[in-house]
Amino acid sequence: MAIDAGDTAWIMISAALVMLMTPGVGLFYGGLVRSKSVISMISLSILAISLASIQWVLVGYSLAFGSDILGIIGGLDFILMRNVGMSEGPLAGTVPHLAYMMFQLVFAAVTLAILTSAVAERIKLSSFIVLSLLWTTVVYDPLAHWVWAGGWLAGLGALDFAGGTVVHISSGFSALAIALVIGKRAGFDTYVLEPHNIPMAMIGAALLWFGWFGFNAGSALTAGGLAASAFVVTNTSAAAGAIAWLLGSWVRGKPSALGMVSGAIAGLVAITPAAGYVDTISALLIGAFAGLLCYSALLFRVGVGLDESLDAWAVHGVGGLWGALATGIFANPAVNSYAGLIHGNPGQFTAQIVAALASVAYAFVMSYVLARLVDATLGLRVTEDEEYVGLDIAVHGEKAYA
Amino acid sequence: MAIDAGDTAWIMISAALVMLMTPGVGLFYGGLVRSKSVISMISLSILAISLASIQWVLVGYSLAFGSDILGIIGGLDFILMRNVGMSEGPLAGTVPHLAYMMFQLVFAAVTLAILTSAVAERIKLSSFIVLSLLWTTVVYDPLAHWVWAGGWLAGLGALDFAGGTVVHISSGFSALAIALVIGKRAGFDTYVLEPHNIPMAMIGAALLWFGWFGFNAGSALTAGGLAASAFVVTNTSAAAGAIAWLLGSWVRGKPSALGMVSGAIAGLVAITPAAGYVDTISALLIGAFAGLLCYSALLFRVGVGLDESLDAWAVHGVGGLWGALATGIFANPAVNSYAGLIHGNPGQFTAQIVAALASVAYAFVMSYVLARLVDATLGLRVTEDEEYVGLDIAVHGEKAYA
Amino acid sequence: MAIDAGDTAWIMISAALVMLMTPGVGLFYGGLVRSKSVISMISLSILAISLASIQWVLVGYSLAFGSDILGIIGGLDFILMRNVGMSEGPLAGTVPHLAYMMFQLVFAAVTLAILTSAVAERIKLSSFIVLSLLWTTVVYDPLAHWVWAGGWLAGLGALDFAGGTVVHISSGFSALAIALVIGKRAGFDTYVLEPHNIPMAMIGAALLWFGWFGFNAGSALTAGGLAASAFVVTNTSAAAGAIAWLLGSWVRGKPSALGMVSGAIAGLVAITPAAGYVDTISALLIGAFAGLLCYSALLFRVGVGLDESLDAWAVHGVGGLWGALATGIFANPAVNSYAGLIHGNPGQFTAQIVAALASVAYAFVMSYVLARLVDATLGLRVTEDEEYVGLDIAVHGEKAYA
Amino acid sequence: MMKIEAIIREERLGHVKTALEEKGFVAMTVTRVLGRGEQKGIRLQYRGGSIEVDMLPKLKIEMFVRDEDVETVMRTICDSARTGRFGDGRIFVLPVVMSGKVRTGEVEGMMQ
Amino acid sequence: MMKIEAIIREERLGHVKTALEEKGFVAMTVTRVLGRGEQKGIRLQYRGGSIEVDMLPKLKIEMFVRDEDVETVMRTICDSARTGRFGDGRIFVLPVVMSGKVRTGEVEGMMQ
Amino acid sequence: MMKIEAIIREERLGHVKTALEEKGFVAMTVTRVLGRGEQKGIRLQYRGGSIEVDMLPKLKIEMFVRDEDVETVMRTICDSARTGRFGDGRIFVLPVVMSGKVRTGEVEGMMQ
Ligand SMILES: Nc1ncnc2c1ncn2[C@@H]1O[C@H](COP(=O)(O)OP(=O)(O)O)[C@@H](O)[C@H]1O
Ligand SMILES: Nc1ncnc2c1ncn2[C@@H]1O[C@H](COP(=O)(O)OP(=O)(O)O)[C@@H](O)[C@H]1O
Ligand SMILES: Nc1ncnc2c1ncn2[C@@H]1O[C@H](COP(=O)(O)OP(=O)(O)O)[C@@H](O)[C@H]1O
Repeated sequence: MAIDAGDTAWIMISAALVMLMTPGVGLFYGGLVRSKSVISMISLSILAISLASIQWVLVGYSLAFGSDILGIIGGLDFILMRNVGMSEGPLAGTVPHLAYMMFQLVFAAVTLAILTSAVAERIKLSSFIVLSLLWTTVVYDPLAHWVWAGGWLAGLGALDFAGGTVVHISSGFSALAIALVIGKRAGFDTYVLEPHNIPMAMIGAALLWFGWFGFNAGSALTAGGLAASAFVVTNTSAAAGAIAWLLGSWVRGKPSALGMVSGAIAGLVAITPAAGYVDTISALLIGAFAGLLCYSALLFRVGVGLDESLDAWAVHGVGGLWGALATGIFANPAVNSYAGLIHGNPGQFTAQIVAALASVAYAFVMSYVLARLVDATLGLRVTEDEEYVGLDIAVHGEKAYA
Repeated sequence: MAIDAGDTAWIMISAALVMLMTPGVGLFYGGLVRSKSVISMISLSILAISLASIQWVLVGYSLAFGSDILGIIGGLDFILMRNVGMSEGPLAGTVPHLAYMMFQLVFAAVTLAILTSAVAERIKLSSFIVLSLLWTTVVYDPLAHWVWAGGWLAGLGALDFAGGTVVHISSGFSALAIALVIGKRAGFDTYVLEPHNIPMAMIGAALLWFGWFGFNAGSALTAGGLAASAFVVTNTSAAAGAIAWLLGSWVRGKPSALGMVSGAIAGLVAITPAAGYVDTISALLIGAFAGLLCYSALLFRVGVGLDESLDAWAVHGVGGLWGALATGIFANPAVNSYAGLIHGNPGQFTAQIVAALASVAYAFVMSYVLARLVDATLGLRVTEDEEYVGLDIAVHGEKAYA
Repeated sequence: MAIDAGDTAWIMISAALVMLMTPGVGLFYGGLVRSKSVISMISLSILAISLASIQWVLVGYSLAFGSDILGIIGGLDFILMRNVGMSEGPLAGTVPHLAYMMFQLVFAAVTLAILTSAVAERIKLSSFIVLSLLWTTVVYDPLAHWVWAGGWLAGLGALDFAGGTVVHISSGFSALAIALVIGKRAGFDTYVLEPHNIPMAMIGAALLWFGWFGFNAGSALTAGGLAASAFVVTNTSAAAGAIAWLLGSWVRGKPSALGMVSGAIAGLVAITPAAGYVDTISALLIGAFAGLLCYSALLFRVGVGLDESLDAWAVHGVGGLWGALATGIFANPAVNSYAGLIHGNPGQFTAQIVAALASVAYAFVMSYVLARLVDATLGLRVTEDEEYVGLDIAVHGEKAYA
Repeated sequence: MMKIEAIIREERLGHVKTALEEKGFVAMTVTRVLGRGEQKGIRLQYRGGSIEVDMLPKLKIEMFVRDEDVETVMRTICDSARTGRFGDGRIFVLPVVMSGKVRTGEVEGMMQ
Repeated sequence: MMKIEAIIREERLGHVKTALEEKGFVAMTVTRVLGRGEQKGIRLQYRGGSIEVDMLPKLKIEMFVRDEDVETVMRTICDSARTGRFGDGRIFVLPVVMSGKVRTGEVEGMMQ
Repeated sequence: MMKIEAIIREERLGHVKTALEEKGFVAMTVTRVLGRGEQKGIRLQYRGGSIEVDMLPKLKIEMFVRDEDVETVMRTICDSARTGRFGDGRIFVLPVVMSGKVRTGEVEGMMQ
């Protein structure tokens, strides 16, 4: 196949859209923390994309997408961008290899950014840098390989269109593990840690919705019918998730605006692995159920007193898990030649369960180990005084609002 | 015709850009209300896109773009996305039908968002949901059909490139009607209801300008010369509108920054129906006049003491009206085979007048009826106490800024 | 060559991305000034794009890209958009001439916006308008001609892929000159002029990073391998710049978040002229060095007590200078047929030095003269009282935050 | 000299300022505060339940006035700030023992 | 009547409000302030150096209470605002000579 | 014990803090306020017309000090806050009847 300008334009703009999701996460999270840590929170996202960008061109892309070694990891063929050039790459035949690499890069970046939920308002910057580099190399790169580059999960026939396992399950369950290691924020049990700027969080959520079109429809890798279908189901699921969470919170008390945008994100997360396989009506169901499920997960998380501060687990972890299973349930051969449970193929559903559980286990365990390791050596947390003063001043020496 | 990857990439990215306009409206409006209702204001926009997204895939697209029934409404051929697939659709021969459907979806969404101007800081959430679903079905869908899908206005030869009538006249004059029904905000006559965050409004306006390239140039439905021309005139008219309103307010006192960005929006609105038919120099005139005209409309609105709170009528209604007429004046056969008044074709101008007035009348009357209906049954407004406390706390139980 | 839909989609979306950089600059700068001048600061950017948009379609594009006159300036062939139509233009064979013109327009706009750094919180609005129109006509248009449209610098063989000289050196050194003329803000020497909203500045920086993909990868003018390569090096250099400045500030005290995003911008600036000529690993070096260099320039600027308020000189001027030279050092024939110093071609390096110095000199001298001229006639500064009250109220009669 | 502290509704500031100006009282200092009175704010009903919104935004006006002006100022603020509904606010008067003007350095009042 | 001014940690407001309510004291006015005590804030260490973060955010509670309630209120605030670490805050009592209610126009206290 | 309330220009806070520290006065509470003096703010000219910008942002410094320190503190603030232009601010001193320390619960001053 030859390089096609339309497909190339599409994958490049999709990469740009996904890139914008990283500061989108930063704003979403930044609005939810207290004003004394908002700079820190946004900085973790910017740092995530900066670190991931460098790690990826040096080694990450090669580990994830280099030629398969035993189904486990990629080889070193693409290290330092060797053999990654302007002509077609192995996995996308109509776009430059560099464009495909770049598109994958921004996924690695945003995944790392999602993770910062777990460490909000209390992590040491140096430890975050070390943990990030370890995590993206040891957790993200292999997972991406397993699912997208001929690894063992791909071998099982598991489907993950745009990263339900690789991005969302992995960041969500890793956040859970890291939150357990780093511990609660001071005051978490005694007073309310109020979001300091809900409009900022809503801007962040809006940028996520916007960028997600690149995430999911870009994952078609060509600008054609499949991308259009992924685009539509993405939007549908987001809308359904938003309405579902809004109504859910309404039933329990008041219709929460933050709930509505969280529901949109939940819907986007859940449709991610399914985006290239399901039809619009299924997307409606997937999104609506995601809204309710992730809301319940959040209530459960709060109920057990766990400070996985900004709900990467409840929204990305649980939503991603649901999305992975939903792909196995709703995959419609009229969309993309794969059939799920309701189209008479229980095997697909089984494959999805295996892939999802493997991702949950791998991400959780490895993240727990890495976090313990960094904690034992460098220490994950700032001091009590630094946390009290807030990371903006204590870590960065800067004040968000004069 | 076959699907073209370049055109498909263009329409998809255009759809994404237009999607971003909805939160753009939310931010623009959110910055202009008081801090006690900013969450509510942004939420109405997010809700608008969520509701419109679901209504559209279920019935809206079919009502608007299904096979024509007596020039009035579309048939049910596309209901629940039946017959809307990955191959070309009837109205855009080089892009997947789903992509065309999606592009139209975001127009319906942003139109609904514009409408929220009328009900700022005082609407009941449940009533908004009901009114929105009614409005988009009863007002938007038929209007879209009339103009873009072989309806009676198209039959008259009226031109509306990207939605001057369907989007702007309809939302603007509907806002006027709804504002009359819902009544003024408490305090409107006794004290100044100051915008709480002008930078937020300016961010919103910037996103609108950005997204409008998708709105207008995307409406070419292909990535070629016509799209480029629409792109250029869009930008030109925005710039001219900004400068004109700035100067206008300067003459009356001080050069208003909010006026400048409102002028840009006025310019964008006015060029919308004309974008595929006029040349750059005409766009300069259209935009500049739009800036002055909409500014005058705003002064008039304030003068008569009408609380159409965020000026959807003055900017979108009046600007859209002017744009519809301007299309009939300036249409240049060198651009797109249609000639307007100054190119010797008064017939076009007449068709534009008819289309514009029909849209004004239909939108105003139907919206008035719908708003009265909802008011009589559910009640449109929150209680006096809720309004005093602000919708953020009263409706959502949330506070924007800690 | 014929118009290609993929290339056209790419250049249009790139133009939209670059357009967004202008409000991005506004937000970046707006967050850095005091709250009493934030509306003014954002307004200067919106005004920059409005003025540049109009100037460009009337005369600017023709002066820059009209047929060459003695290597100095373009002819009047394209004045008032004459001969600029829907078919291919002279400089980009696969996209409509109007699209190419538009893409260039947004460059002129953002360059003007960058310049506003020099006059923050103290310029008279009328003088800004006059100075802007003069500057973009007398400084920007010829420089663009020299480098990109067959002017004398192009004749020398100097390379500037996306505007290192035209955009960054020119705006940065012009800002320096204008800052010298307009003088320091009141209080600059006696108390700290604190940034009022660092998250706003970070949003601005994020939009710049996002938009820069259009800036640099769009400058390939086609959607193919070269664009992909430019995309990748752009991102890499941004990331490296961010990390470098962060570490630099850490060594001197605390890791600055504002430093990190400034470093990203420095990296983006420096890679701009080189984006189509260097490989990824070179980009890493270019960006990292840019971060450190621009940080040093900023420290120097502060050290000598110069109020070039928002560091257009330190970041764009110095970063652009380094980028121009770096192009001559790192240009890799494997990327784009041009070789730099390390690939054995000192001639390229020499050409870059000449081009860079010529741009520095022209921009600085002409801007100094223009600023003196405007100061002598209209007066550049507001009164002392107006400055004390803040430009938002004094100039616009508006208050940013209620 | 006395210090008058008045806590009023935000939206009445305009009226209060005008009323005071008419009587010749211009100097004042205003602070955004949150407050609740004996009524504990406003109770909103929803779906059978209800929530109490206490701590509503108010403005505090501080004015330092000569003893003989205290009553006029109090009266004027009271009248111009009133809406007649709960939450209109309070006024308190505190004694001042000394005062100074930064620009000139003048000090007046008893010295300890 | 007396005016009580208490400067407390932001995060103790909930406790203080609850404690006061239990004793029947509801009315209050709260202001965001920045403050430092004798300790000059908090000293943070970094890389050999250290910075002092003075001017930490605090809340000021103002309550106008009858003379006989002063002690109860002071005690209640003290107890509910305490964490035992530096920076817990201070309470001061100032005399009030007159007070008025905007809604009704009632004034009480001595006239000058 | 006395309470000193000083309303100063925002940009003079640094000077004032330094000057006070040198004299050994560290503890203080600062609030953002809006204020106008007798001059009613600043009058700006534009195109023949003019507008008055009243209610400029100021800072209010509150310090509780022992009676014998009142004069020194007043003097120090006055001198360090001065620019010599209209709007420099005012200082007032109010009597305090009791004070308490939250951390320790100590109370001093007369009991009613
Ligand atoms: N005893 C008090 N101490 C301090 N502040 C008070 C007191 N009483 C009233 N206020 C302030 O005055 C505002 C209005 O009080 P009031 O008119 O009594 O309100 P409400 O009608 O809600 O009781 C309150 O929000 C509070 O800020
Ligand atoms: N003498 C004082 N004058 C004004 N405010 C004071 C005074 N002493 C304490 N404060 C206020 O009380 C807050 C807490 O004081 P304190 O408990 O003494 O703090 P620290 O433990 O830091 O000394 C300070 O931040 C300040 O706002
Ligand atoms: N009588 C007063 N009562 C309350 N606040 C005052 C009074 N006089 C001055 N102020 C405060 O002090 C600030 C500065 O006052 P002053 O120096 O008199 O200003 P100006 O020069 O504008 O008259 C005012 O903005 C106001 O906040």
